[in-house]
Amino acid sequence: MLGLNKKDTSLLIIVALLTLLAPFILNPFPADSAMAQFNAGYPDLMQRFVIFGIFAIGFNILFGLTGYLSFGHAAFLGIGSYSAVWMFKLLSYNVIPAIALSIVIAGLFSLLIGYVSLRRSGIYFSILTLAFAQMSFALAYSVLSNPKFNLTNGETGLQVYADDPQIFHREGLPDLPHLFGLSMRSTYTLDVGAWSFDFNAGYYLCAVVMMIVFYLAIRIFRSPFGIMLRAVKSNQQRMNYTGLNSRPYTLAAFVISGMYAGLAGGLMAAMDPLAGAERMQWTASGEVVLMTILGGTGTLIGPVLGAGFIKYFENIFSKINDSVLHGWFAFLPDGMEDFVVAVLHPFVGKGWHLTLGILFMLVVIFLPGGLVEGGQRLINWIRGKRSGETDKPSGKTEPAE
Amino acid sequence: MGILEVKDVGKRFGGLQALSNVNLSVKENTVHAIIGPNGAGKSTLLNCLVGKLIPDTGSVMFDGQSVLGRAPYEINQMGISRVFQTPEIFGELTVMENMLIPIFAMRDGAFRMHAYETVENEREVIEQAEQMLEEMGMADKRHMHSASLSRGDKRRLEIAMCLSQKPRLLLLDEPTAGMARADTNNTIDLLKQISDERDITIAIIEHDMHVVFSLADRITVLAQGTPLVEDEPQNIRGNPKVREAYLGETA
Amino acid sequence: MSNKPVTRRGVLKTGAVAGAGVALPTIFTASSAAAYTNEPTGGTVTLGFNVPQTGPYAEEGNDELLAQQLAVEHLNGEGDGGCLNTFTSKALKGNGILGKKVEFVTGDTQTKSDAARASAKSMIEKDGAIMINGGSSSGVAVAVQGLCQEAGVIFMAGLTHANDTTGKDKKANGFRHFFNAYMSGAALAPVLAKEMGTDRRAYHLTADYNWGWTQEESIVASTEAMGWETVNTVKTPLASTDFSSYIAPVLNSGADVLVLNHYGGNMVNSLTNAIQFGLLDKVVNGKDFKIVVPLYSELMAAGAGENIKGVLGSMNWNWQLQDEGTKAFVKSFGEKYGKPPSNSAQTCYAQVLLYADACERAGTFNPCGVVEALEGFEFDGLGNGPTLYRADDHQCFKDVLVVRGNMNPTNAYDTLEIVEITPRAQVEYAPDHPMFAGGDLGKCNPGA
Amino acid sequence: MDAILLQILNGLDKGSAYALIALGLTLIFGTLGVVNFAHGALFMIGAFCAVTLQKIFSLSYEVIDETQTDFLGNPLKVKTPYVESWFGPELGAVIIDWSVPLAILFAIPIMLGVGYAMERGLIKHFYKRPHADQILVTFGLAIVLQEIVKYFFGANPIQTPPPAALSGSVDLGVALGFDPNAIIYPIWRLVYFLFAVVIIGGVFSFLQFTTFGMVVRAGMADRETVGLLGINIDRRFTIMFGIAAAVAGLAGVMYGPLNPPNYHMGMDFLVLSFVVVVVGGMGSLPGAVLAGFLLGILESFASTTWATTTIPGINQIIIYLVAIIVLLTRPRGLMGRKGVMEE
Repeated sequence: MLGLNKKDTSLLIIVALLTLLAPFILNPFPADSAMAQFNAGYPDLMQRFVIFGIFAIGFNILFGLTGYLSFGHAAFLGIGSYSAVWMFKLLSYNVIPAIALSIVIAGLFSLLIGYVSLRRSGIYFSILTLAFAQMSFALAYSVLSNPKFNLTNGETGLQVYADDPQIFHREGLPDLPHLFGLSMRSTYTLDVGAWSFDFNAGYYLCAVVMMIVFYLAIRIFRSPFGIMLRAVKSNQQRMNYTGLNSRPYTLAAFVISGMYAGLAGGLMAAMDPLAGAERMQWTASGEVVLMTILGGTGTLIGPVLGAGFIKYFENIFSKINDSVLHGWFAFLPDGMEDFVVAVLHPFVGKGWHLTLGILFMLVVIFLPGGLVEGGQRLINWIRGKRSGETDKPSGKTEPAE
Repeated sequence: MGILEVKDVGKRFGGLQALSNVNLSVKENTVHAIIGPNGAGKSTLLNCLVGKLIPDTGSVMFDGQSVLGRAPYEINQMGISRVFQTPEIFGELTVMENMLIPIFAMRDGAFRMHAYETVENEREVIEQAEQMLEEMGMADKRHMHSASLSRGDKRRLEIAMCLSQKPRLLLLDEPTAGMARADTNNTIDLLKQISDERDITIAIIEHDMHVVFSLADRITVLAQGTPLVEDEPQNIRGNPKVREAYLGETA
Repeated sequence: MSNKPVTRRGVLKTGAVAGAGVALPTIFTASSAAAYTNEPTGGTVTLGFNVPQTGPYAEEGNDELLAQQLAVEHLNGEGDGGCLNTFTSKALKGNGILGKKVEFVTGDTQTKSDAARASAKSMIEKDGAIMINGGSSSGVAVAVQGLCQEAGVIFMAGLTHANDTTGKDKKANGFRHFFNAYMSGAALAPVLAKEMGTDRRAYHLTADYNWGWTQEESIVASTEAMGWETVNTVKTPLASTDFSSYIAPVLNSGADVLVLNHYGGNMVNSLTNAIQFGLLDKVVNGKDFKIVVPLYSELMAAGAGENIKGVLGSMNWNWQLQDEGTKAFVKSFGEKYGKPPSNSAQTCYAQVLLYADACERAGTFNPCGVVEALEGFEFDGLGNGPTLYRADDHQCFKDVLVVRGNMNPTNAYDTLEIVEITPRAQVEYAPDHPMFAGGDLGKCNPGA
Repeated sequence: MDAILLQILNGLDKGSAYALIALGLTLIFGTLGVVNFAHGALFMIGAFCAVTLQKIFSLSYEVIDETQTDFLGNPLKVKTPYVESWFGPELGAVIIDWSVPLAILFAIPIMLGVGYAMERGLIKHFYKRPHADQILVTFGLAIVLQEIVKYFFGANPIQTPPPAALSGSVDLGVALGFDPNAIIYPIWRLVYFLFAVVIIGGVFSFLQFTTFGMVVRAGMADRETVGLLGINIDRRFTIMFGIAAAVAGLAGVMYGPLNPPNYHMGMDFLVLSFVVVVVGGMGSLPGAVLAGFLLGILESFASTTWATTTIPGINQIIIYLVAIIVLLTRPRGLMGRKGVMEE
């Protein structure tokens, strides 16, 4: 289907089902139960899962296929967001021109930065990209937000003001990002017994976009171009002596992943029309690296899983405070309750970083292929297959999923 | 006029004159060997031919066109393929994928953004690759990860990749270095077969006399960066200058 | 309007009731059930406390959180009631707000605009929070204030000192209790004149982002108005951890006062560096060299340790004040947590009480009702003396403290001493003051 | 002139910290081929060794003094450190005063131990793994270490003052013939620079003049060959990891009095130290030191008023700008070796 083989088609269908049904899947617990704390099916977080998924899919096209580890991809995300908000400020709150411009501008910047950075390889390349991104961040945070020439609005983040031109804005259109009048914030809530599910317009826009770019990523992975990118990672020497110029291939991959990042940034602004400079900081670049490795470098679905994993911890674990803990363990005798809460306390709420750090280590120690490998092992274990040779990618002209 | 003409090539690294006054002519459809003791400048010469190094003086012409100043991939596109001393293949890719890459390179040139096509639909390319694997006796290994091939098979794969581009000149850099006797003999047989069956010129750089005398139609002996003799194999065998160069090295 | 922001909690409760008896799905759209965002329909109302729990301001955030929890206790009639006993408005009864028990959820701003908006959205969308309170930087405050305006909930800002929060970026749904950079300048200038004279030459080091600039602008304006000369203003990168290269040229510049427009870790390090370079031991232009830190906080003072001795600055509030409101609050806080509260804790505590009181007086949780109740509200008894929530820009006007690093602290908590309580009249300004120009409150947004 | 001298001093001082951290980082790259994102955390742990020792020295017993009151009006508890009661008030006070320099002795075994444990317990298993995995695991470790420190010491910076004798500043300018107040420089910053020079010198002479060091250097150049010679190079590399950790830790111990330590100080230095190492050139120890001082000095000059008025924001980006220029003109940094971390 759609020019994909059977295996990829089923992968695409699974991803499509998971994203479309996410409001159900992510809200497995009744809204009033103690476990509702673990529900992730509210619009903001669902949007984040998908947007960071797009970011990571794009990053993986560069890093997973060519092996070039960029430490500055957050810059393109930030540039995408700034472009989108500028579209909101100048034209209107319609998300289409905003997202389109964010892809184009991020593409242009990645062409420029990629052209320069790709003159070097290995860690030298990583540091060049890091340097460009950190410069962008520093300038966006301060110099480019000075009152005379305020391009980024610095610390607060770029936002739309009432006195902005918005030349295409008309009466009756929402004062928030919208798709031809459909506000990105509009949400339809479905209640089934004790359960409650949110269907948010913005989320579904992101989900559709993600399915499209996921499909494109599969096409890239399975294309001759994709093989060339993997050849770059495997052996550049052989590649050059085989009559292939590796530079434009890596640059193309860099620009594609930069455009994915720009798209993610544009969507982020479309969901919430404020672009903060922090999303360009090195920690944000590092985050997408971690997402990709954590999920499974070079696999199609891995980066999306990694993105979901990190965002889940950031948004869910950070909100578990002591009173929530006491609520959960209220059934225990008092002394026991306090003890359990005291033991868990360092790992949740303000300690969510600690839990995340520990999980990073556990995953990379025990699952060298990331979460995807964990999934494969689980499936193999369920199927009762013998492990070993069958795990090794074989009989395929594509990388393992 | 040979297909490859090297004229007055010189190359200096700091205080070391690695090559001087190298003149060499490789005739079409022959096997030409370049031999010499360690440090004679064989590898430097090879690197000058494929674009990795640019000589300080002289010229290198392939089929009437200069290769100097061109990048390795451009020289390859002119019709020169190179086999490395240790097999250089795409270790993380399957044998089949390894085969596809040179064929794509031949068909599409140094760069093409064919990102939306699917490899599986490239029937013609796949057929060519399969045929080449068949000819090289590796068809049953097409789905293996190439990194897990034996050393001999890696060499075979690398040669297959080069041949699939139908090069006019195949450059081999000590193709049997570090191989066991049996593997060496297999490789000799393979190369013999290739030179007999195909319309191809082979230039081979080699240390091992056994290999050279089994294969070469013509031999150039290099010593201290400059050609000592160029002749047919039977004449090289008894040449006192060659003996001296080699004995001098062992002494 | 058919497109409404998320209004979850109210729907959910109604939905649960409706769906309880039947197995068939009961479907509601958001707009049909609620009059405004997150209208509480059950016996409880949920407040969202959005404070930095990770990153450099984690301690500040922790203190704010403790104060907010204390406020919830007092609202629910637990503990000793704290400032409910001293507050001039007697609408609060200690039975929650409008009879509903107060619950709270917490989020981590990480002191980043993006993360703060994410956690605020999560509290609004997922937990049904009807008000967001807290924070420890102006960037975050402005970002979250904008979000609350769009979502239709009330934002009660925590620590935010930049003029823009109630200036260029003011919003109808947002309220600031904390003082601002202009007030710091207005309060400090007379004290500086008295202590250091009117012919000083000042050298500014300023954190290179919005808050730093507005504070520098305010202090420069107020000190120059009384005769000081500004020798130089130098911007320092936010990411700086070492300020030696900015401090070193100060002595040579002919300046005799150093103004550090820094906050948090920046301020701790730049002050430490300035002391290392021996600035306070020097005599320049025949006068003793002085350092001024316009915005002080207790946690920064603790971090700076010995170095703050004798250094002047301003604060919103200090636990050493002797009015009844302060005493009641410090007593409750101190007895519960074993330490005195910081000034950002006091702001957050007061903001929770002010919000609850406004709901009671308005008789509704509807943000527009709350806005109306808070606008122009005059009160006392929360620790800052007589206070006005000005209707024009939602800024609180109250006395401002000028403090000095204590030369002989007797314990870990009296590191700062109050020099002067600058009366409210002296720090007031017109709503259209140029430093605050350009913004528009807009209309209150109830969401649904 | 005096302004230039002053900024050179500042640059050397900043450079000292950069060089020390980068030195350890590049040792680990060079010997073990591991990308250690936890190196900043080691620097931070070093600083907290000093904090801990200071806390240990100030462990005290309480006596209730009825004549004074605390902030709630209760009788004040007066604290007396045990150290003062054991060694007498005077010697005790001296010990407390000198806690930072004493922490060097305290930190060396701790940092060697931490380094050894890290290498044997974790890093060892990652030699053959891709760099990406090394980054993930060491980054995870860095977060864990910093969160642990935060749990025990809080997020606020903690003052670790230098000994009274070494605090304050000296007027270097007068000795050089400048006007008084022209070049005032804090004593502890001079101490820090000298300390860095001693440590760097120590590491270099250790590698240069001891058999152990020669083997390590040979191993850095060609690990396989040295391994084939029957030398247990792994063991030596483990020890080098411990030494690298100790260098970072000592840099941290001595850094405390300059800027009070906090739990995230390691992360603040992490990216910077990578830039320093790469600008110096991967696998080059002299390169790391050279780049550390170079970037320190350039950063200082970029923060002068003259520089920031000429190019607004130059102080924000100078380090990265220099990194880009160096890497584009010299492919392997200032002194990098070919083939190290280039694939």
